[in-house]
Amino acid sequence: MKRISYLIRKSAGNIIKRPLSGITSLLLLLLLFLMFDLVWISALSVNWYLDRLVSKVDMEVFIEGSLSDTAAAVVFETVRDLYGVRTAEFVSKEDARERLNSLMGTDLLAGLEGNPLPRSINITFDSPFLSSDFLDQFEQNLRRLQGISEIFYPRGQLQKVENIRNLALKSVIFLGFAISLAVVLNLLQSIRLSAKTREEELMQHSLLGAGKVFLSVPYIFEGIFYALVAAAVGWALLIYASGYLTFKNVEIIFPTRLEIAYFCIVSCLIGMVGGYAGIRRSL
Amino acid sequence: MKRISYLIRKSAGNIIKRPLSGITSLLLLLLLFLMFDLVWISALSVNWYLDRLVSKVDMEVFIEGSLSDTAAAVVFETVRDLYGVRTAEFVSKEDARERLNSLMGTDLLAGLEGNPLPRSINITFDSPFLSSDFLDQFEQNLRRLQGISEIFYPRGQLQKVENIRNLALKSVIFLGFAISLAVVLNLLQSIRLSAKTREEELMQHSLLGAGKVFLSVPYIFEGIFYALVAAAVGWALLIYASGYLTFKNVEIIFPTRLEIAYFCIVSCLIGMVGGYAGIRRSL
Amino acid sequence: MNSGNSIVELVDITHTHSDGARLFDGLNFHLKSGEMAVIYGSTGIGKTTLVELIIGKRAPQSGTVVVFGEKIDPGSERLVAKTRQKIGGVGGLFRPISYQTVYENLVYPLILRGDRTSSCRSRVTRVLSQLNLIGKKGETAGNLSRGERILLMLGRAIIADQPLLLIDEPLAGLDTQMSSEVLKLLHRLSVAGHSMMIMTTGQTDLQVPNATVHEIRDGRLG
Amino acid sequence: MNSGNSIVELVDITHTHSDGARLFDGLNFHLKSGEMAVIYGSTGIGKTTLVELIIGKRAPQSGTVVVFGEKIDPGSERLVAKTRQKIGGVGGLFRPISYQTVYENLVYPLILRGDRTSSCRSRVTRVLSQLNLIGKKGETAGNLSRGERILLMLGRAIIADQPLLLIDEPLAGLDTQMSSEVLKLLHRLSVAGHSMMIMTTGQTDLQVPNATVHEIRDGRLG
Ligand SMILES: Nc1ncnc2c1ncn2[C@@H]1O[C@H](COP(=O)(O)OP(=O)(O)OP(=O)(O)O)[C@@H](O)[C@H]1O
Ligand SMILES: Nc1ncnc2c1ncn2[C@@H]1O[C@H](COP(=O)(O)OP(=O)(O)OP(=O)(O)O)[C@@H](O)[C@H]1O
Ligand SMILES: [Mg+2]
Ligand SMILES: [Mg+2]
Repeated sequence: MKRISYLIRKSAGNIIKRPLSGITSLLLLLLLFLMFDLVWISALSVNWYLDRLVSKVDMEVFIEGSLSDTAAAVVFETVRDLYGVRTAEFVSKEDARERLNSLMGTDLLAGLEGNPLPRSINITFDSPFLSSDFLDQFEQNLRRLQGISEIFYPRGQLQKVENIRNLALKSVIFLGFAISLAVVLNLLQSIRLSAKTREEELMQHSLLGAGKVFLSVPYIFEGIFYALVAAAVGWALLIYASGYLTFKNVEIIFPTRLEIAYFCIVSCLIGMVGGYAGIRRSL
Repeated sequence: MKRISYLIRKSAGNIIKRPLSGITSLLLLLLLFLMFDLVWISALSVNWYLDRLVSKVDMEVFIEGSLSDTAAAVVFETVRDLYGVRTAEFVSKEDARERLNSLMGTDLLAGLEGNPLPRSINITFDSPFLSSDFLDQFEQNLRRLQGISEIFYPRGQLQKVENIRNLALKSVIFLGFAISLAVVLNLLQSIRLSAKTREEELMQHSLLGAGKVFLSVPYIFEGIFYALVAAAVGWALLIYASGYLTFKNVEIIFPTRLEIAYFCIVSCLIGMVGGYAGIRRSL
Repeated sequence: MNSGNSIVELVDITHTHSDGARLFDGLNFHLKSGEMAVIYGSTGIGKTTLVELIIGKRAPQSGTVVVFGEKIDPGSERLVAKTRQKIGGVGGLFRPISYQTVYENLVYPLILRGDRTSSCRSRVTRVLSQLNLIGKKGETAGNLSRGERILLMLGRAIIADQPLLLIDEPLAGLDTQMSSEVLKLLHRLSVAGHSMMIMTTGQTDLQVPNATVHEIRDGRLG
Repeated sequence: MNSGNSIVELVDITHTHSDGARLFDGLNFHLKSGEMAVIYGSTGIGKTTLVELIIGKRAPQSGTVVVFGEKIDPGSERLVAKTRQKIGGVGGLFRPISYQTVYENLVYPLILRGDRTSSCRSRVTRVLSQLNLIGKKGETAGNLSRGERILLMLGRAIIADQPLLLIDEPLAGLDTQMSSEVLKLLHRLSVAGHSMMIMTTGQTDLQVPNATVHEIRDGRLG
């Protein structure tokens, strides 16, 4: 019997010969991984939702009434070329009046002589720049330009979104860390239980001169097996379930396949660490 | 040595004599309980936030221009006395004009003769009635009254909130169930490990005629101990941490002390079940 | 057959192991109260299996095992546990708990009976000095020599004070001095009224006065 | 002192146990290659402790243990593991794995050596028939009788083919027929070139030709 094939058969035997313990270990890990996956999915989905909310944010820059149209055009061009601007639209007095009319449904200014509405520039931004910090800075830069009377943008809303994003990020980091720790500890306990039931064997085999590495390989395999199966089954279940679940107003964002593959690889590593930690003290 | 005092000392010994395993078990349970607590807190907080959002929902009922003021007053009184209504405010043509003015900052209707704005009734509801179903029903009832031209309320927003509440409820139930299962399985494994290291003892003691109950009591105690300590420490940590954390725009709602006490009692029961399940197969 | 003072009654026991080895074939045996029976037979003949039948760790394929007037059936946990409290033993299944101290090994039967701490202490100490093991009181049982381990198990039988003792190969690996010490103890236990079954391969070295001697042969006890 | 053909060299070993019992006090012992040494001494004298010193399970308080020319130090895992591969044993620490079958117990040394499955099978089967244990091949070791267990461990020593065998009380609890069988096996192993240390309490029943006999007394080996 070649040593490698023995090690593989031994690892399989360790799992199969105690099916109830194996299933308990797997189920526990599966639950933990499912939680981790859900946290990940939630984080992606919340992020996507907040991105969508923020992408509608724009800035309204009002131009002083005293400024000549040519000067206003210069201001517009300057603004349009500023760093971070995606689109800039010039809203003339007539445009503004039309907008108000379509908003109100009737020409409220019909009785008035002249047009009291100001000219303005409507700016949208590239998504990386849609932060309250950048827009603050941008506003201050604009204020240095001449001929600008007022600047409006939904600063409060933006900050609220940023706060939520921050809170979500902290929660995800905390939960991810806690769950990962739980996974390692749990693997450690499963493997320790597995090793404990084979104490006699470990002792006799070490008396026969089996090295620590040779003795621990089956347990490390066992750890990897549990972690990998739990991780893969977890994602399979979620992807399967997502076909049946649809939510109004909420889009569920999954990690990409590559990310899931990386996740499974990392699970293997965690399985290895847990397996090694579990067997170590029994040697 | 009295039997009871022996059992208590034995339970304590089981935990203390394998401090590393004990700490691993406790840490694992603590992490799981923390997750459960966080899920609970999040559910309460989200609920509170959504309640606050919804509490601002009101209904605007417009009265036909052709209706006489006395008839309008009768309509108002009918509406005010409808089931579920908290406040009802009559908005006369003048009130409406003032509101528009204060909204726009200037009297836009200055040039017009007469007042084109309609009379309306502004209704708020008692919180249990702030559901899209009830308001739908309410709207239909109103439409049966004569003299009502239009009814506005933020149906979409309400439904969105209801969807989110629904999703949150489902998530909480799923997570709560998954974590509880994980807690039981985890206790089972911890106790099984503890019993496994004492296999010789269980065998010899049963040869000496110790009954299954007497043999399993220390392990059930051990399970209860882990569960109770993890539950209590979890809440203690969270309550302590909440003193240091404050979030803008987000209020964190904790369960009441009574609820936490119940939670700890339920943890004890779970500890009992896990302990019993863990020792059962070793007897 | 259920004579009033029979402690162990084995009636028409037939037992075949999973590998097809026929051990017992209509075996009958009665142990009277206070009797000391030496049962000998070569290795693998089924002595330890006999002990396992009596304590209900194994059920015979046919025949009945009656101990203290109760029919032993490994299925009924409660009855087996109740009967076991009256059965002590040395060797075979009856081993010291290797990771516990000598004291902890000895005190358990007293705890089970619900004795008070102080009386437990003095009783264990008394037995330990009887056995010349007092110096090993705090030693882990796994560190004891083979001889000390047999003494320890005898001590447990003395403390548990069970009316029936099943003793599997008490002299295995003991020197002559220790052997005679163990035999003296066994004799003393017998005089104190304990019924005993002593299993051994070589009948020669077990010279106990008043013992009835039985041989297992051809699946029967003669 | 490191004569070329010394397998075990114990030099000035002093050992006191945690409970204050002074076991060895300047003990010296040399086992020559191919030698068969019978070491006797009463129970609790330290025979099993001697085995533990040689396989590096315990370190002496002073003195050196050299096995196969390597100084044994329980601290250096690698060296101990390497030396252990050359040391086999029966009894004491060397026990069958109770929940594994006889076959599984025997095949492990071959697996460790990296033998192919088919050659493992035939080798184990051959040894089992030598030992008259072929019928027990698939039996769980925990179900074996005491005698069969000793045969099993001798079989493991034969298969592992270790140059040094430490045999702790090989005849404990065996009947005369099984004893002579074991002695024959030991003799055959000695003839095959294995060096051996046999520990026993009663020197009398261990009549092996060509064996050197040593007694542990007063903490020394005579
Ligand atoms: N559960 C079992 N399944 C199959 N065979 C078994 C089982 N238990 C024991 N045996 C076999 O039954 C025989 C009797 O074993 P037992 O231990 O009763 O012998 P023994 O008389 O006590 O021998 P020794 O004096 O060597 O201890 C042995 O050959 C053993 O291998
Ligand atoms: N770690 C330890 N700490 C304290 N005392 C110990 C330890 N290990 C063994 N002893 C004691 O040392 C003595 C020698 O034990 P050992 O097992 O070597 O005796 P032995 O010669 O093999 O006896 P036997 O023939 O009965 O097996 C015993 O009294 C035992 O209790
Ligand atoms: Mg036996
Ligand atoms: Mg010994």
